[in-house]
Amino acid sequence: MDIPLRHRPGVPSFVEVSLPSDPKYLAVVCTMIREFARLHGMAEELLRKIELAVDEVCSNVIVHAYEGRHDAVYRVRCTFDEPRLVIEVFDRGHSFSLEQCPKPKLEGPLKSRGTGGLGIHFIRKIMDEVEYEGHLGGENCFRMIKKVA
Amino acid sequence: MDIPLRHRPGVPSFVEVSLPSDPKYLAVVCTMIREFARLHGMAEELLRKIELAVDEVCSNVIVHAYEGRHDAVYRVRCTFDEPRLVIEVFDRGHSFSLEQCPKPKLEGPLKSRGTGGLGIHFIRKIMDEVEYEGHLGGENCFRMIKKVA
Amino acid sequence: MDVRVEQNENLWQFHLEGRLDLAGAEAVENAFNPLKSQKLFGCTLIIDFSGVHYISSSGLRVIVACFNHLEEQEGRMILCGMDIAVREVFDFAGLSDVFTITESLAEALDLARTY
Amino acid sequence: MDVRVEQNENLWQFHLEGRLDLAGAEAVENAFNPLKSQKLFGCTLIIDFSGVHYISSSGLRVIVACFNHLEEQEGRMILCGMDIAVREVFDFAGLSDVFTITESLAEALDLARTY
Ligand SMILES: Nc1ncnc2c1ncn2[C@@H]1O[C@H](COP(=O)(O)OP(=O)(O)O)[C@@H](O)[C@H]1O
Ligand SMILES: Nc1ncnc2c1ncn2[C@@H]1O[C@H](COP(=O)(O)OP(=O)(O)O)[C@@H](O)[C@H]1O
Repeated sequence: MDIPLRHRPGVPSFVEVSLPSDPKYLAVVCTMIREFARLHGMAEELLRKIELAVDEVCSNVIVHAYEGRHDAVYRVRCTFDEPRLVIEVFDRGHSFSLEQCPKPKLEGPLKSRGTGGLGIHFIRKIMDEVEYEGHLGGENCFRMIKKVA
Repeated sequence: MDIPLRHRPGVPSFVEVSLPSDPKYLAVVCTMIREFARLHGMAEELLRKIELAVDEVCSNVIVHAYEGRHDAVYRVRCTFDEPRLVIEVFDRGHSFSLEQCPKPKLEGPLKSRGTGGLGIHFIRKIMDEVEYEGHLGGENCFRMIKKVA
Repeated sequence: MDVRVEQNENLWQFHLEGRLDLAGAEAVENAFNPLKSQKLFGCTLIIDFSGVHYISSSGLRVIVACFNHLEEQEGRMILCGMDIAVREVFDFAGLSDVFTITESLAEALDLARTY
Repeated sequence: MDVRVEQNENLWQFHLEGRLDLAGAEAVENAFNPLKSQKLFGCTLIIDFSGVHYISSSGLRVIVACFNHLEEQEGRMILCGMDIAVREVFDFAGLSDVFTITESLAEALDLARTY
């Protein structure tokens, strides 16, 4: 087993990646954030969840913020501020209101449930804190925090 | 098997990562570049070589450009400009002369070989083109290109 | 994402291999396309996840859409070969009780025969 | 990088597990530290790579330094358990003919007994 990285004062613990809004590259950013979290000693089960949360946020940037365009650029920054893993996703597309996202129906016959809404549901279920800052014309930021102590 | 990504005109094929000059994070950048190259259809044997070349350049940035400091930042950009995979590593530390790097001795008794010089040797062996631009006070750039057609 | 399709009378098998994320979901959606022009009454559709080790909500969405389409036409769907990571995401979404899920492809084929 | 050390009379075993990159090389160097204060005449040192699937020139450097130190003191080194990726890097560096390399740990132990 690797010895998990400890936070040493003064040494920044982060990684930041910019990439095109092409769905093909989701695997690249997910693989990277997973490796970063793994280095900080997180267990496989948690790594899977963190990967899912990152993927859901980035997929929303592609589909909603950039309306499916593949040639825009977004940025993912992951910081380990022990014991908090902070993940921020920045885009320059359409903003939205996180508070006004309706909760998905998770029970009853499938037909009655409607589609969508699962992404934000997963993110909220997995992470301890979720917030969003939309900026008209500037950069939007989706921030999520997982306490891993 | 995944269908390899083809270059579509107008869609940028790149990924760019910034990270601290802590050796622990070498695995993060290597894993990411490997996944990017894998997506573009490169075979396992080539992926291993590309990973090694990236690791050697980044290790040199940490050890030589930043003299072993862990809290500086460097940047790795990987672009697929079919059929060329271009990898650039940017740092703001000491620059050097790539041309004046002596070739390592690869034969004879170990004692007589001296240590060092293997990193640049590996990089030159693996990549098709290697160049370096040093800038006093600005950013240095180590660029390497692999033709993958 | 690679999808291998097998059809034998009214039994369809979709063998998925790769990440079922937004990119993978597009590929699977394309693979499901031929179903649109078929009468699916009495058909059984097996989706074999043994080559899938990651699924996101985009992946679930395309499976759910196909399931709804089948139900309308009175066809059936069986999911099989899920590993723990994939199963977890179905659980998260409250979908594990909605679908018919078997451990192995062999069990799915057995079950299809009894319909 | 995790290093498990076993010592039995004049046989030392170092079982490495993880990436032998610049970070891993630091860990291995630390694990080799106790050797510095030992008389290594007649000793055999086995380095077991079965848990290593990646090595860079930084990893080679620490192995070479240890080899040189052993030679000076008339000790021996055996490397074992390398996979193809690791072996390739030794080949690249022209080091495969310099070291005594066996496939498995069992073979390395057998060989150590014959010294
Ligand atoms: N990054 C984003 N930019 C713009 N709108 C977003 C973004 N993320 C989420 N949304 C909005 O929130 C809704 C719910 O998102 P989500 O739970 O992921 O479900 P889905 O994407 O399947 O609709 C989306 O339909 C969209 O309207
Ligand atoms: N990014 C860099 N910044 C400054 N100097 C460098 C850099 N990369 C290489 N060098 C110089 O080139 C030499 C050869 O590098 P390399 O072949 O990797 O061997 P080693 O790092 O083992 O000495 C180094 O010793 C160093 O002097």
